[in-house]
Amino acid sequence: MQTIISIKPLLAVLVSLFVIPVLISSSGKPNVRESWIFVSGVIKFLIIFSMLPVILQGNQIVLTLFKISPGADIAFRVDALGMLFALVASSLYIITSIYSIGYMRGLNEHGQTRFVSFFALALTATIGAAFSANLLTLYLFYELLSLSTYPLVVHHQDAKSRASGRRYLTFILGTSIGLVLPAMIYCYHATGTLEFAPGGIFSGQLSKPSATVLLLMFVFGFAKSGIMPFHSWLPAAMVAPTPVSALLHAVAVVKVGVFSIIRVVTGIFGVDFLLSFNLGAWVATIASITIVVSSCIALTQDELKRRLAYSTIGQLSYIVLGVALLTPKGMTGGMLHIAMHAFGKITLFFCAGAIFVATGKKYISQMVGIGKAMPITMAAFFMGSLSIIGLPPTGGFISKWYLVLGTLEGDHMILLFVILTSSLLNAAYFMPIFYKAFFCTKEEAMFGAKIVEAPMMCVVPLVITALISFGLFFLPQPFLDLAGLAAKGFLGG
Amino acid sequence: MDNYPVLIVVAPLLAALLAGFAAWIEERLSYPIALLGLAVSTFAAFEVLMQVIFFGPIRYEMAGWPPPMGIEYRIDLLNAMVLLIVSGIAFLNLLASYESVNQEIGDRTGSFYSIYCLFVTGLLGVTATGDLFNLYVLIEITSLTSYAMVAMGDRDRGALASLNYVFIGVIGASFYLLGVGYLYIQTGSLNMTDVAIILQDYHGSSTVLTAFVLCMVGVWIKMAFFPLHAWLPNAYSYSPVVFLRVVAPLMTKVMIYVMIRLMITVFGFNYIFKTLNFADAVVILATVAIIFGGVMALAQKNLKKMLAYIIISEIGYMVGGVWMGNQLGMTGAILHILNDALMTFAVFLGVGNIIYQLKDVDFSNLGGLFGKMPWTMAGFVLAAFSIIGIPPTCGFFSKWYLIMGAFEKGAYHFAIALIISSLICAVLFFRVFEICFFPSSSQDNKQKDVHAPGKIEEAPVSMLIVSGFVSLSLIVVGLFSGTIVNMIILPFLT
Amino acid sequence: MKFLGFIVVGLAGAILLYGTGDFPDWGDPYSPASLHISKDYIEKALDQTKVPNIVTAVLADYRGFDTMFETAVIFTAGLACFLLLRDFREKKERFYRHTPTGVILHVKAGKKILDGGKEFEYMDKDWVPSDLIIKTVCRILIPFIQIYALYVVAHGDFSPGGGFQGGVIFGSSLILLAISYNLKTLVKRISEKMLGVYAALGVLIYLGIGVICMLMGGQFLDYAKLAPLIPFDSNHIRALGMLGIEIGVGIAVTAVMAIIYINIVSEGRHDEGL
Amino acid sequence: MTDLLALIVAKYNYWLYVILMMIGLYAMIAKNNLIKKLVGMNIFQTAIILFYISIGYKKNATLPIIENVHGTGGGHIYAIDYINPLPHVLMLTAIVVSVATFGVAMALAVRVYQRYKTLEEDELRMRLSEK
Repeated sequence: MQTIISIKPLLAVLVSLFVIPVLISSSGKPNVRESWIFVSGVIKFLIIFSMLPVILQGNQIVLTLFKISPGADIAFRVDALGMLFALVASSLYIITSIYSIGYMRGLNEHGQTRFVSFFALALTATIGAAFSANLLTLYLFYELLSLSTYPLVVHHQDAKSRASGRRYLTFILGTSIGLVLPAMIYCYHATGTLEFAPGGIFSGQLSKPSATVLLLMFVFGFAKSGIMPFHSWLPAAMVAPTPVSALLHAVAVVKVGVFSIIRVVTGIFGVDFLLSFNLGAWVATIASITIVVSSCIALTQDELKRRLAYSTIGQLSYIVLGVALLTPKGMTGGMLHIAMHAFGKITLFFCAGAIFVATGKKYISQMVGIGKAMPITMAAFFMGSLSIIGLPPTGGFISKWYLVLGTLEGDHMILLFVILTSSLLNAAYFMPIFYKAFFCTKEEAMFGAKIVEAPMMCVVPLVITALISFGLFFLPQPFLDLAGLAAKGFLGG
Repeated sequence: MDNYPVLIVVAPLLAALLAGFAAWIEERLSYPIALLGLAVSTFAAFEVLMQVIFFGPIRYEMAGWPPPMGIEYRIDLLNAMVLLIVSGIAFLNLLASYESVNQEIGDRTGSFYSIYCLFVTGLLGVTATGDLFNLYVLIEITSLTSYAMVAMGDRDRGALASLNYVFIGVIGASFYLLGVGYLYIQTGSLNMTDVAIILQDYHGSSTVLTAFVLCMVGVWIKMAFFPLHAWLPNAYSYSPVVFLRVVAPLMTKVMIYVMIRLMITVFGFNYIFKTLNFADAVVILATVAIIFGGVMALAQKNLKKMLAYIIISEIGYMVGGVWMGNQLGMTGAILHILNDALMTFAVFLGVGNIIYQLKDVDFSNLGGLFGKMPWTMAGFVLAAFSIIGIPPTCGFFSKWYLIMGAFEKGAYHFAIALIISSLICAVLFFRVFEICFFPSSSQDNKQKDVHAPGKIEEAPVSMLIVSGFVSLSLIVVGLFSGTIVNMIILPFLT
Repeated sequence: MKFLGFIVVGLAGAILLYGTGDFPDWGDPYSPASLHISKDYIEKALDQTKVPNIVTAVLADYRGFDTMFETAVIFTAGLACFLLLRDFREKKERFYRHTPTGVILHVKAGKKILDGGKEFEYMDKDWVPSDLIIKTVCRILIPFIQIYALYVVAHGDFSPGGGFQGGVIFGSSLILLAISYNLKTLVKRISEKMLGVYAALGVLIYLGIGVICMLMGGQFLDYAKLAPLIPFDSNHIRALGMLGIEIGVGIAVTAVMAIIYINIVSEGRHDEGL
Repeated sequence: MTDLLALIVAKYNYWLYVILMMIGLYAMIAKNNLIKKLVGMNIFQTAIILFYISIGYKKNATLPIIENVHGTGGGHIYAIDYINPLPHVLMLTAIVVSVATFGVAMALAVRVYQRYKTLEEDELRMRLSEK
């Protein structure tokens, strides 16, 4: 394994930061502005993609920017896990940017320049978090992401978004400042470093009780992961425009939360350390509760986006659960689920948005017979939900397969049971939607026979993501390899 | 040149006098004169800092008399840094103030610039001097000028707020003077280093203990440390913006510096932390100050008042950091002098711009401000992030060291207070952002389309440039705080 | 408040008295304060500065830097009084006397201000002329007071006195003028503008001497470096330097005394007073 | 008791200054009238001046002005013959400062009076709370 010093990670992070002034200056010309977004997205993706071969060979790319104090610098390190996440986020950013053109123009939203600028900033933070070499840098980008998302959540500037924005900040900032920050400083105080090391940074400084408290502070502190009881910001944040919900609240923001937990579990505590104190079980328990409870809540939601949000909360905990298993297969499955869930869930959100653009409908109960009006959208929706439920032939099946293998490997029968139950629950909250969409009598149908698809710019992206979801079943190699590599690295060989 | 140390202080004084002249002869000249004086001072301070970093502390003997007979300037890393902060901020503030002085002071601007320069002279002199009594005289210059400037603000309340400030300020300065007298009677000297050497033989003396208590109480009154803070909110919130922007970041910070100087150079850590045993009590007091300031800030309905209480809370940070008595806490406190000066300045620059347009910063007036003054608000937001302590702004890093210091000392209550204070600040500022982000309710009725892009009514360009520059420097200083700690603070402490 | 006051005062007094416990006895010539640097001052000052009044030597030379700021404090006070109180707005009602005829004009609020050249004299309605005896006595006294003030400034090196004392005496002569006649008389003699300029000038003299010393290659305020500029009496160069700054201090103090008096007594209107 | 008495007698000057200072401080805290507070402030500062001046005092010594300068040259100068000049110098400065502060405070009081037509604190407080 080699360590390569390169400026590429920095470039990848900065591309979408530097494009912001350009966006602001071209705010009068929407077409110019949007082409800049697209170009910057593609450049970002290409830079990240160009690092892929190096990473796949088992190497790392590092870059130190600022030396703050020994062991806690502002530094980047690209490894398999970070690569996996960055690849997902940056590729979906391109698709989302196309989609958001269609969506925002379709609804004639206000403040589009502000919207795209903060969107770009949020993506900067996401990639930065993915490439962080230590907890300090990760925390930095984590906070940047929280703050840059706030204007997106309250984009509508009405009373409802104000309340949601408040809830969003209370949970996200409250936990990160109140829990993560002290925990992080305590780690630094105890060990003198915050670097993510394969075996963790603790070597006997912690007793079991304090380690437990610290771990829980981290797990709950990264509230973006939607771990209960700090999850309720996510449904609230659904007041944001759909591209935000799609990219940020299904992929970037929430996965940064999960990603941070993975980093802390593997890089700060270390697998061996957790195994020796049997702390993985704590995390797994919390995750399991979240999975089951959130799936049950999702059943009761009538607003489509909120149902998706609760589904997201559950799916995120799969990832946490997979990592908390601390077995090779389990971790691989967990990390793979980052990618698989991303493609699946973003399709679903795109569809929800497309429905809203085309018909103005938000509630499932109003969507009876919509399958005939929007056949392409609903077909993609079907594909996406298959992936989330974890049925072949979609990518979601593969990750869930690995997760199940992981539970068997670790001999956790209860967790296996949790996964299977929740898959059933997933099916239970998705299937009624199709049933209502396609199988209804003419009298029940709320839509005419005419096809009313959303604008091209909305439909094309969701078809693409649906196809990718489908394709990943047959060709999961890049993500699977990366996840496998990462798991191998974390488990020490 | 060898005379840079004294030039730092003399240049603004000279500018004050010439501006005073110009006020009577050609009033328009006062502004450039004042600006030039402060620019020279900033340059000299920068040179001195470089000299001190590369060649070690500088001693400058006034009138050529060797201390302790004469007065000396003794400039080491700590006060070189503070000098640069003070002169730099004063200069930048003046640069941004031309329009708002014209708006607020109207006639007699010349005299105002003169008194402004005198205020800065006082602060710089306090920082540079190595003589206990000289320190008192310069504190009095600073105080007198602040009394005058506070009273020039709010037409109704300014004078009364200022008069109450006079009473408290005189008590503070007099306590300090008494402390110096007690030291003098025990040692016979007024030079700091000389006093420190003689004091080593008198650690058990009740006179020295009294002197220490008196000096500390005096300085605490001047810096508005809880529970001696009562004068600050009124005095600050009724003063004119120009003055507010310089007094809020600098006055308390210079007083913190004086406290550190007295503790390190004059009395010595051995005396304070080994012979005496009330350091823990002071840390607890600092904890209370932090929480109290935050809670009181929550109750305010006016931006200026809210920030004034945040200042009281920030003072708790630094006092607590110093009195923890370990290297980390000290590092945090000194770094926070720099950071807090910068971020308070940045936040008040934003407030100044808002006041320039709106005349008033009651929360009820702030609706829709992001649309109206986007650049001002951008700077304000960055400053607020720094006060909350969000990386990579500089406020995060000093908080980092302070919390580390608290962990090392085992002062968990202080660490928790810092975290809570961050949360409170987050609530405070996001409440402001929320008000500014959403259109105000009165506009809702008038305007049909609330989302229609409002007209941009920004402050003058000079104010915006300075505000932008300072806000960006928050990030730069934050990213280079490792360098600052390694080059300035750690060499000073060891 | 009263109770709180008692507690605070009692506490402060107790602390201060506790501190006196380790004081040397009063008047002890061997106390640290008398031995350490004060001994050096007394024994060396005459040699080093050629000024027999040690208080002056310390004030203006050894601790001359302090004294410069002291003068700056004075200047600040004057400036502050001006800034706080000076009111340039015209009074609402004004009275004018036509000097040749003695006719009094009443200009009501809101009307145009009269500008009748020198023949019209602005007057205060509620001002009462002073007694003739007082006026005469004061007129005779004032020059003597002023001469004495100059003596005190100039002789500060040798006997008790100096710039502050002399300046205060001079300033009080001006105040006496204002009291015995009226404020207008004083302002006519020495205008507000001149007072402002003098106040700045006094401090500037002090500061200027310091800066010149610096330009001559010495430390700030190092009077010895002035020797090349003054061709005579280089032996007493420090004493001369001190005299220079005492004069500056005197000017500043005089002007500031008058400024403070004028502004406070007339509430910043400069047209009526005690 | 006699010990305490002896202590007080040996240092009665300090006791006097402390009493004076307490009077001034009390007036500043507890008096209702702003001018009375100012007077208290002046007493307070005067007490400090008194304290400093009494530091400088030496038994059997004279003013710190060297005699016979123009005459025979005076011979050696002994510090024990002259009182300590430094406190005098310091207090000259302190007096100036207190005068300046008093001047500014008076100006402020005038401003307050112009605005509220009263200098009684309780009345001022009532006026402020009315608005």
